[in-house]
Amino acid sequence: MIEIENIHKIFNEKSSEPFEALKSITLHIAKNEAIILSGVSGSGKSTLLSLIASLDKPSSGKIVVDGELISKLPDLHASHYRAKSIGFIFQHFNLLEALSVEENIIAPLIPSRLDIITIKKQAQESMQRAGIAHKASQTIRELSGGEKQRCAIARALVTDPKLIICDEPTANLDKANSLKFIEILSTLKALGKTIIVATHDPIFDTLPFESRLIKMEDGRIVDE
Amino acid sequence: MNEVLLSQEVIVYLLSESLLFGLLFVAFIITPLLIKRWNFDAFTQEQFRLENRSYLVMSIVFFVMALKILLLPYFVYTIDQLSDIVPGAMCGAGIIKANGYGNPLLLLKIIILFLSGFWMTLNRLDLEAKAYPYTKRKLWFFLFIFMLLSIEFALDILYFTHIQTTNPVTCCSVIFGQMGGSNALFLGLDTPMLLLLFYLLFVLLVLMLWSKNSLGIIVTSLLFLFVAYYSVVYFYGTYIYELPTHKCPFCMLQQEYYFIGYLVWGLLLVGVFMSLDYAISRWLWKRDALRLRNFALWALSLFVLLCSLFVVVYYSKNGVLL
Amino acid sequence: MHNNAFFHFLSLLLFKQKNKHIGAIFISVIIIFLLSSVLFISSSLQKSLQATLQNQPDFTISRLQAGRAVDTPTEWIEKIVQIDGVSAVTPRVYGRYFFAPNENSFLIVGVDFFDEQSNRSLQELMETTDLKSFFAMPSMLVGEGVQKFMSAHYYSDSFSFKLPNGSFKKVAIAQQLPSSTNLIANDMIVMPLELAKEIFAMEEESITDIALNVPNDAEWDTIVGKLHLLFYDAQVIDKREISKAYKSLYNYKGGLFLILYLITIITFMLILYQRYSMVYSAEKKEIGILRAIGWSIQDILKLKFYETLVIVISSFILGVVLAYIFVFIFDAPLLQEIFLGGENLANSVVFVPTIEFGILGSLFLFFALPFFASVLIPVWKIAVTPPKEAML
Amino acid sequence: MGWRVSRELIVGFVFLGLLVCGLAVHYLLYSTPKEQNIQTLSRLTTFSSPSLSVAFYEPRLPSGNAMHPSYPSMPSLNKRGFIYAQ
Repeated sequence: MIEIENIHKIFNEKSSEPFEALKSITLHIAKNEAIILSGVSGSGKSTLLSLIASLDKPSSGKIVVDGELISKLPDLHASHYRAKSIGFIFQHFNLLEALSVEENIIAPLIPSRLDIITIKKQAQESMQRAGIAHKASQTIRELSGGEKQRCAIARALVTDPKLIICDEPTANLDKANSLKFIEILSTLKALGKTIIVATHDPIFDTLPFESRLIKMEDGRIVDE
Repeated sequence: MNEVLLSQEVIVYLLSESLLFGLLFVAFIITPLLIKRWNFDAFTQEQFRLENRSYLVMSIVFFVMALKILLLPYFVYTIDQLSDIVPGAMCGAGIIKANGYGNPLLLLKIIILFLSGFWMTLNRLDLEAKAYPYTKRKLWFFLFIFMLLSIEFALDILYFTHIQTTNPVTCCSVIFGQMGGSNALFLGLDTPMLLLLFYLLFVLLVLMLWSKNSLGIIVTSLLFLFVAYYSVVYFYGTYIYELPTHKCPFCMLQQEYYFIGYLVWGLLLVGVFMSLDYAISRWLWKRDALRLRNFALWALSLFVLLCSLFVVVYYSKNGVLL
Repeated sequence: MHNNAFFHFLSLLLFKQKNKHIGAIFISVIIIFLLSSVLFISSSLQKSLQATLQNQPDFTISRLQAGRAVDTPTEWIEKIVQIDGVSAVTPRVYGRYFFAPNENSFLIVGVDFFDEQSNRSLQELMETTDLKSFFAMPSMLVGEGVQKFMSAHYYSDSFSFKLPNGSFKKVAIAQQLPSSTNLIANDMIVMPLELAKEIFAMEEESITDIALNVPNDAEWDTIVGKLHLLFYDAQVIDKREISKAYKSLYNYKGGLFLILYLITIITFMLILYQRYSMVYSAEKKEIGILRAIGWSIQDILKLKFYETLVIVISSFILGVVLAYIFVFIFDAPLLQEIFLGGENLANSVVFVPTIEFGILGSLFLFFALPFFASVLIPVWKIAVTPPKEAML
Repeated sequence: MGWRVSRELIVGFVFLGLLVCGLAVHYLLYSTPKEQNIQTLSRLTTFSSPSLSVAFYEPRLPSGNAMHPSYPSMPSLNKRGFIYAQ
């Protein structure tokens, strides 16, 4: 499903101290596979995730997702790709603090030009799946960490994406919530989603579902 | 200081034009670099910066165009207001002829609106394609439009600074009247022939739009614009004014006639623009924008209907034709 | 409606983050309020004056001597009546009466009350006083400014005019003219024609000027020519000239105000630019999130464009409505001083509500265009925020 | 729910709409009656000169005290004639 060919990413190219965050990464990910990217912070996990999600562009190399070259897409298409195919769960949840849970969850659907009733229906389904429907009208500021996490999951799922990308999803959660999160991941895996998680949380060492562990160090894949 | 330059409308108009020109100038300054360094295949930071900048050019052109659409009727309104200050003028017709800059300016404004409309179409196609294929072309096109806009801005200033409040100008009855065989219609047409041509061209244009013949649409819509202008000035206008000798494209913009002129001319220009835009995007970019076509059909039909309605209403009220 | 959800979301963002925009709205409302108050006043005064012109004679003719207007002989009237196409030839007597101690002056207008039409008009104006007592002794109608001035100088029910020959003429104050007529009547005294002549010590056979109507517009220029042929020392004033003068009177003034506002608007633009650069840079993270979850640059531009549009339109409406209330319901306290001046007699005018769409349109352009122009670049800057911002 | 806030926007616009309607009603009701008296008076006097501080098309009186205190050749400060076109 995802083919990453010889990706390089250099930050501050023009400056006196360019920083090579990714060095010649090649990786193939099949459909419905679960990938655990591990490594210390600064090893390039997050950069790799952002490139796969088309949040950033590589300095060289190719990324093909479902036959489409996404490493160099005009903005409009990159946005469509992000909206349709990617569910992103960020380390800091990245919710719009001023809005309510439901309003956050409908946000990805706004550019899709659907009417508000369809959008609300989809948001409702997604909230139920993530177990946050009872807090729909509450503002994000009033939520606990675990609830925020579930809200972020609901937002990631609302467009029914093929690919779920998580960046340090359990970094701000306690043990119980982390376990719950893994539970949700396993149901998503059962639904046929492809999952990529970047983490250095040891809780991901033992998972209730089949997964592939990839270790990164200093911008390279060192161990599969 | 010239009294004309102190009237509210002129100040607001010139201020608006200067602001818009200032923004356009910003867009103009960044364009040459964009054209020179644009390379979509590059992965450099610079290319990303350029892509972002092209959005600035787009935003500015979009904003300016939206405002220019508002400013065209405002310009007409302004010169209409000036007819109070300038001796001899009863409506905008005299003012626009007050010096040699007026008529070219008005024409240029309409041309620029049409061109920037095409630019927006091209821009949309560019953004929707996978690799920004038209960016360079669209930027060159922008430079061309900018050149016209600079001329327009210069004409704006020249025009308003050269209106004399001491020299009387001619009234519309002199400019458009046909007394003593002066100001005859083009090609020696008489009124029935003109009307026949008007309706024939309209039917032809509708047929062309239905059959999606690009070249046909371009030719007929331009012809129609030309003939419709004369028909309104020399025939339908007299029914709006309910006076057989009153032939003027400007008086109908005044309050006495409920500002109906803005609707009449607006519908005609919008209709012709939409047909042209449809034909060009079909011809050059192979796109079949049906919404555009339907809109054009609606606007043109409304225009013809509105004009004919004036005649019908007059006839049913008075039982005679003018 | 396709964009239903989009506008829903727009309203969410606007209302949850309204604090960001309140400053800009506040300044905008003040600017709109001031500008439209001034324009409302000038267009209202202009319209009222133009309306009074409808009742005016088409031409007035008076005698000039050494470039100064002098009394016109009554024999001119008979000569003018004989010109074809001329109607309603009436003698007029008016002039300024200077009240020596304070250098103030009143405008005395003599009216021929035996004329049927003016008798009817007089009746309409005099609701409380009855006509018989008005004609029984020398009486006058005075404008509000005159009334106030006289009662301040202890002339409460009559006033003694000092005639040029040194004697005094006592005239009773019959009634004050309604204050809604203040625009033209504040310093006016209306009295019978003969009485006015007596106060000005005019000769029996002379009047101030002669008013006449020419019903057929096309004849106007010919008639003026004929009048000049008849009387070599005549000055003919055309109603159109007065109308044009009134128009330029306030147009000019509005223009001057607009130049002052130019400076204001530039300051306004700078403030807006600064403000929105700040507001939007605080939104960087938020916009980054939206971009990351699939909003394109155009979507963000659209969001911000409509956001600005809502702010512009609502502050425009608010400002205009406030100005309307201020000018036409409270009669623009403070501001009307600038327009009327208090050099002669203090005046306070009742403004007749006037809305000119052309002026409102001008105002909208004058305000909305700089507003949009100054937020355009901040909006673009925020719209091209890389979605990567969400990761930081 | 989410609709609540959207309703705020609607309420805002309805409020603005009501303001505009109120204005329109006031305009339609009060613009003519206020004008009536002034029309009657001008019909009576056949005279229309704005009663501003400066008599408009009448000749201005050269009076001694209307001088600028420090610059006698300049127009006096309390004259507002400079604002009006001549």
